[in-house]
Amino acid sequence: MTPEPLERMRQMVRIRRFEERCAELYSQTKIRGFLHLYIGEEAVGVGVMGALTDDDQIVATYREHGHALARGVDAGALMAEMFGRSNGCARGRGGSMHIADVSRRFWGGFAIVGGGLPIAVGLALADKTLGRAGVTACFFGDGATEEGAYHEALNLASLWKLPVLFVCENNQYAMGTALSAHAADTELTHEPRAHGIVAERVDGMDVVAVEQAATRALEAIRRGDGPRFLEFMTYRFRAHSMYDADKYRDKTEIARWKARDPLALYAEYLLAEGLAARADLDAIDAAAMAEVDAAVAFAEQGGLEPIEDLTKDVYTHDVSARGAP
Amino acid sequence: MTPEPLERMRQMVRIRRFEERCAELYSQTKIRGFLHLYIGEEAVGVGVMGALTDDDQIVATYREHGHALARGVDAGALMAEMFGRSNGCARGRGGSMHIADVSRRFWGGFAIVGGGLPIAVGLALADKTLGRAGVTACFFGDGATEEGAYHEALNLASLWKLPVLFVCENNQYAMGTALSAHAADTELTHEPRAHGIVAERVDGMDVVAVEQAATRALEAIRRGDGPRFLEFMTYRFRAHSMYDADKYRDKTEIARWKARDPLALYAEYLLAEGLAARADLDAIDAAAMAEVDAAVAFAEQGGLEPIEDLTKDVYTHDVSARGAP
Amino acid sequence: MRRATYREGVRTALRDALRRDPRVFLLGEDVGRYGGAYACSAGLLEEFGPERVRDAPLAENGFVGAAIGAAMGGLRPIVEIMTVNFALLALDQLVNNAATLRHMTAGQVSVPLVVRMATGAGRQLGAQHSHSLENWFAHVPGLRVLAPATVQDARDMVLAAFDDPDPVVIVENQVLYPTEGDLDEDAPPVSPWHAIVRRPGRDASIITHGGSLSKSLVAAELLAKEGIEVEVLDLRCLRPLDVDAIVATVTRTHRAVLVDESWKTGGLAAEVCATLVERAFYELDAPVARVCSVEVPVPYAKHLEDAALPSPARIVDAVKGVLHGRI
Amino acid sequence: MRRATYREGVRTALRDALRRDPRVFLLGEDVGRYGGAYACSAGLLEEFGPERVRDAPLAENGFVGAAIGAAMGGLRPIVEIMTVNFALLALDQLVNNAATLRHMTAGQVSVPLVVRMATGAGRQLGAQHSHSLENWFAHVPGLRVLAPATVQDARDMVLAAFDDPDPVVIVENQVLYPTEGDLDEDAPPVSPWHAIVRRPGRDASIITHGGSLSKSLVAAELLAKEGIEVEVLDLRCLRPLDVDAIVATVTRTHRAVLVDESWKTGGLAAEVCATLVERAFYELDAPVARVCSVEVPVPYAKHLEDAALPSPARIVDAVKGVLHGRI
Ligand SMILES: Cc1ncc(C[n+]2csc(CCOP(=O)(O)OP(=O)(O)O)c2C)c(N)n1
Ligand SMILES: Cc1ncc(C[n+]2csc(CCOP(=O)(O)OP(=O)(O)O)c2C)c(N)n1
Ligand SMILES: [Mg+2]
Ligand SMILES: [Mg+2]
Repeated sequence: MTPEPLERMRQMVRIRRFEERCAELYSQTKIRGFLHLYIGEEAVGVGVMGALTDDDQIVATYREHGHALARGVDAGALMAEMFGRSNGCARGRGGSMHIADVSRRFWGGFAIVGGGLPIAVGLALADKTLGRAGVTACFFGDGATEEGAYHEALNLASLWKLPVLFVCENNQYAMGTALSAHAADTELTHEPRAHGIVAERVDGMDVVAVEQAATRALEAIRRGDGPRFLEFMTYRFRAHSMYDADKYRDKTEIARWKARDPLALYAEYLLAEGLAARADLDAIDAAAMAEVDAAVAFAEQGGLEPIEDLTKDVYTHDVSARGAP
Repeated sequence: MTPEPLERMRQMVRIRRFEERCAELYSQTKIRGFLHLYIGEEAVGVGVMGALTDDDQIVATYREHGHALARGVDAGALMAEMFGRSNGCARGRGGSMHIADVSRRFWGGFAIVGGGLPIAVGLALADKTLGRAGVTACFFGDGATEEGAYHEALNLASLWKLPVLFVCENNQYAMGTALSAHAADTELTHEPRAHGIVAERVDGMDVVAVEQAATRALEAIRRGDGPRFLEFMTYRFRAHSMYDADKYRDKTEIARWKARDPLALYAEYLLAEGLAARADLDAIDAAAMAEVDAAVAFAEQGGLEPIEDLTKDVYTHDVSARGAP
Repeated sequence: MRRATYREGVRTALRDALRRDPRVFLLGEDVGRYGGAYACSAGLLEEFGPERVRDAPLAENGFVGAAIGAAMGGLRPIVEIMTVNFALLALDQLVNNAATLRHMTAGQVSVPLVVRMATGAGRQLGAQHSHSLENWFAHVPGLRVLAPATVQDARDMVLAAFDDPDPVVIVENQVLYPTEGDLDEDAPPVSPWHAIVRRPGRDASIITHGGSLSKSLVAAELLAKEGIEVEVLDLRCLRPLDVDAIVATVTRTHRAVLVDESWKTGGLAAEVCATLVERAFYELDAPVARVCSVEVPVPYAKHLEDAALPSPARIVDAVKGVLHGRI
Repeated sequence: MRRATYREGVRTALRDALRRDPRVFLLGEDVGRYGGAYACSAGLLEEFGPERVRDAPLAENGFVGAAIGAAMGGLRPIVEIMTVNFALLALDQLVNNAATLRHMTAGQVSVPLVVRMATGAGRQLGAQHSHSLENWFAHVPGLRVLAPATVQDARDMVLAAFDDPDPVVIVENQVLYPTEGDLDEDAPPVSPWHAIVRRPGRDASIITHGGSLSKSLVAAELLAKEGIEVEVLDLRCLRPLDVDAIVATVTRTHRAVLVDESWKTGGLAAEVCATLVERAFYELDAPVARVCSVEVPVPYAKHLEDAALPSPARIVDAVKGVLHGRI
């Protein structure tokens, strides 16, 4: 039994348990604002993160708890952030949509759809210019591909041959609008190809397939070939956000996708291949539950940022004093 | 001798002579602001306009004198507009970049690059919704294809199957930036195809080829197939605007393209095919010169819009009075 | 007359407009199948079909531009930009096209466009989802800007905007959608272009709009308990401002507190203040005070967000300030 | 010290910054091969190469966002947005990302970004190429805004902005580029964050910035011939405003005329006026007057454009108005 296979399982389970708890905490009004769950899509974040190194950069969206956890952002700091506490990763200023941990090169959730894409281009430009090895992995949804920013970012990354891994999480809905209602061409790999970017569509429910595709793409990027594009076919098992009554999707469609739950698929694979025993999986689950409990406890005990610090960090320093720099 | 072949020549010559005069008038400070000449690209505007009907709509850019003239906008009203006179087509409020004549369904020069594309989508949506026969021809440059608005407009037009003819005037430069320096993929037909739009690249120096391609595309659009895309390879013989020293282009490149002057090419063809005699061409030239002279005279004699009318037409009516609608 | 929510007020008007004129259509992200992010168009797709209640892809610049073109071409689009935060992507089309075309073509082109959007903070949505920015729209000649603060106005203003031949931006403060009020669905719309005194008073004037009206009225109640009677003026129309009404209230009370959820620097309150200086300077017995948002990207945590926004307590303090010479 | 044009002032600073720090790069449409639409970067491509003087495709939202990302990643981008009119396409990135990221991440993310852009009217460029809008940027916490009005400031402010760790927007009024003035290329930059009295006076204060400074100085000359001595304050930094300097000049003169090329409603002058009311109300002997652009999309024809913009004659009139009680 190699450690890697179980590690993938561990990460997916951590995310699932964490977010299930988030949903409960939302009902208990411990978490507020917008809350977008990643449940059902865990294989994408975990598979891609598994292929990245510490030097790589991550840009994510408002649906980024999974990415943050898989990248090693502390679950307690993440939960505390959603509680709005000063021990949160952004001291409560960001909330669910703006998780950032720069020490992990996790640059944050960007909540304007498409808004993270140009940022990723810039991070990659910095790596390339400064001769650093990093690749920037940029996550975004199918809906984001209709924004002008997407087009501009693809062109810039390709034109400047930048080390960007574009990761399209095609869960086939932009909020309540189905892919076919927002995209004239639903083959999302066509557009990056029209910008000279090699693009591949991959099963996003199979964590191993995700990781392998990401690894291949990253190799090409690290050779200096410029950006690559991966489209992962996936599905969110929950509504778009806690405000969404989810009336626009067919029950049978949801059921069909739930039958391909990435956690269940991978568990089956591990068991079938003899890579894990049932007890291993139970232990992973127990550990994840314990981690979530600890995260909640950590968040509960967090203080509130003093109101005197409200305007702290708007600027690095004050320039209005005479003689200021 | 059919009238049509000579008509194409007439239109191209009118534009050429008109704009040559514009350049002189600019030096004489009769025309001010930005002035972008179409010289060298006349075959595109003339060929496409030749294929349109009166019901069709036109959206152009800041480089739109040629399109306006070919569409039948009065040369005098056009010149007067550039003189800033009240007999100009926009009473002097628009200037060179904002020529509009709604009676000809010529909706204007749009001077924000890419800004006319969504407008064209909307005009086409109106035609389709109201059951009118029109197609909207939307002109834009190679540079515009990097703007997000371009991508958004292509998707909307294709998704909603709208009667739009996208006309890309690929003169291979966006101001001083060569196509290869602004486009990762210099095959500009790839992108519309990635949006499910049939796209074709055509010689933009051959007015007949332009007209034929436009005619074919319009037929398809009128059948209800949705938008089409034509890329015309062309070249501007002059600088980007009157402020441009044109230092970024190779002299030999310019010479190579000038050797394919659309007017000369078409004149040769007419003569070779016996469709016109030298005297016909001379007569066309003389008529064009006379028309330009008359346009200048018309402009010269125009008055100035009264300053009391400065804020007229900002709104249709005033709402601030009590009892206003 | 019945009780209804603000979102029902909007919905009623949208339905009316769709029924009244076949050229009307709704356009925006999730206005159809989903029923609108704030449920303002719930049920309308079913009644009017997908051509008249048209879901847009995520392409704010594109679909706003398309709406402008459609308006030019003879349709009457009513656009929903989900929130003002995303409207930043569409400003080129609104400012460079919608606002300029009539004048720039000497009246040849009309843009009868209505653009509705949710604005404001107060729901712990964080810095990228809590902007106000109605002052930006109010800065632009060629646009009109309406800010409904009541359920009736939420309805009336959509209809009035629809009747107007020029582009109108309607800013709907998102905290208002679930609030209730009286709604007369048959009333001929009251002119939306003028301010309304929502509470008469003599000691000072609170001048406000949109989501800040209810906070101002709460403050007025609190002050009344202490014997201070403030007049509360709801601006309603932010461009053009109802200068006469602004001057009139201050001519009655001689003191003004401006309440506005935008950031203070360069917010709408600054313009109201300048208007008072230009038109009612000698009526002022004390400096005008502004109660606006603190100059910070709105934070997520509730206590921080609350501290960043205008509140009844801050308004009460400001009124006492202008009454007692403190500012 | 030498005579130089404003564009040379900018260019000198860009060259200095590029030489000083290998992390600096220029980014914008036509900044390289073309040398900049206003020739501010002419010659720099040749000196520093295409990676450090980087031509951008026409994609304002994209390349401004990329610059923000590059700044986050350790570079020091100096972006040129050809004109503010096109900056409308990039406002999402500037307002939702550049301005929020530091606060929203509790200081984890820095965005040391400089964005320069040409602004203003006066060159018969018509409604889509004549915006001011510096008041919009000045409204946004997280951004700083500089408006160089002199050749020296054109240089100094680029360098100071570059030294600042936060995003700075520099608005360069396009009529200034060919104007000449003194330039000391070796001077340590004067703090750009404070206003400067460009002409002392006792009878009234003209408070202005950018392209309106020279018009204000001309008006001051004309008034001096009639024995009226006005003080002219150049704001220089539009966010944060130098409140102390604004208060100080009016404390000396007791009358103020605000000159600003933006449209009057909600323009920068409104904020200066509100600042005066809040901080110097009892110093004011007359209502403050504003000389701003007329509320119209700027027309092409010269006589109409001239009539739409602030002019020395209008400033003179306004000063006489505040002196004689007319407004
Ligand atoms: C520019 C912009 N427009 C609209 C929204 C509101 N919104 C948030 S998420 C979302 C759907 C995005 O869909 P997709 O990109 O497929 O990502 P998913 O949520 O499916 O992961 C919308 C419309 C937004 N945040 N930003
Ligand atoms: C959004 C925007 N950015 C920049 C400009 C300045 N500009 C005007 S024309 C032009 C080049 C456009 O090139 P292209 O689209 O190829 O058209 P061409 O001028 O070659 O006909 C530029 C950069 C503008 N008008 N709008
Ligand atoms: Mg999706
Ligand atoms: Mg071109």
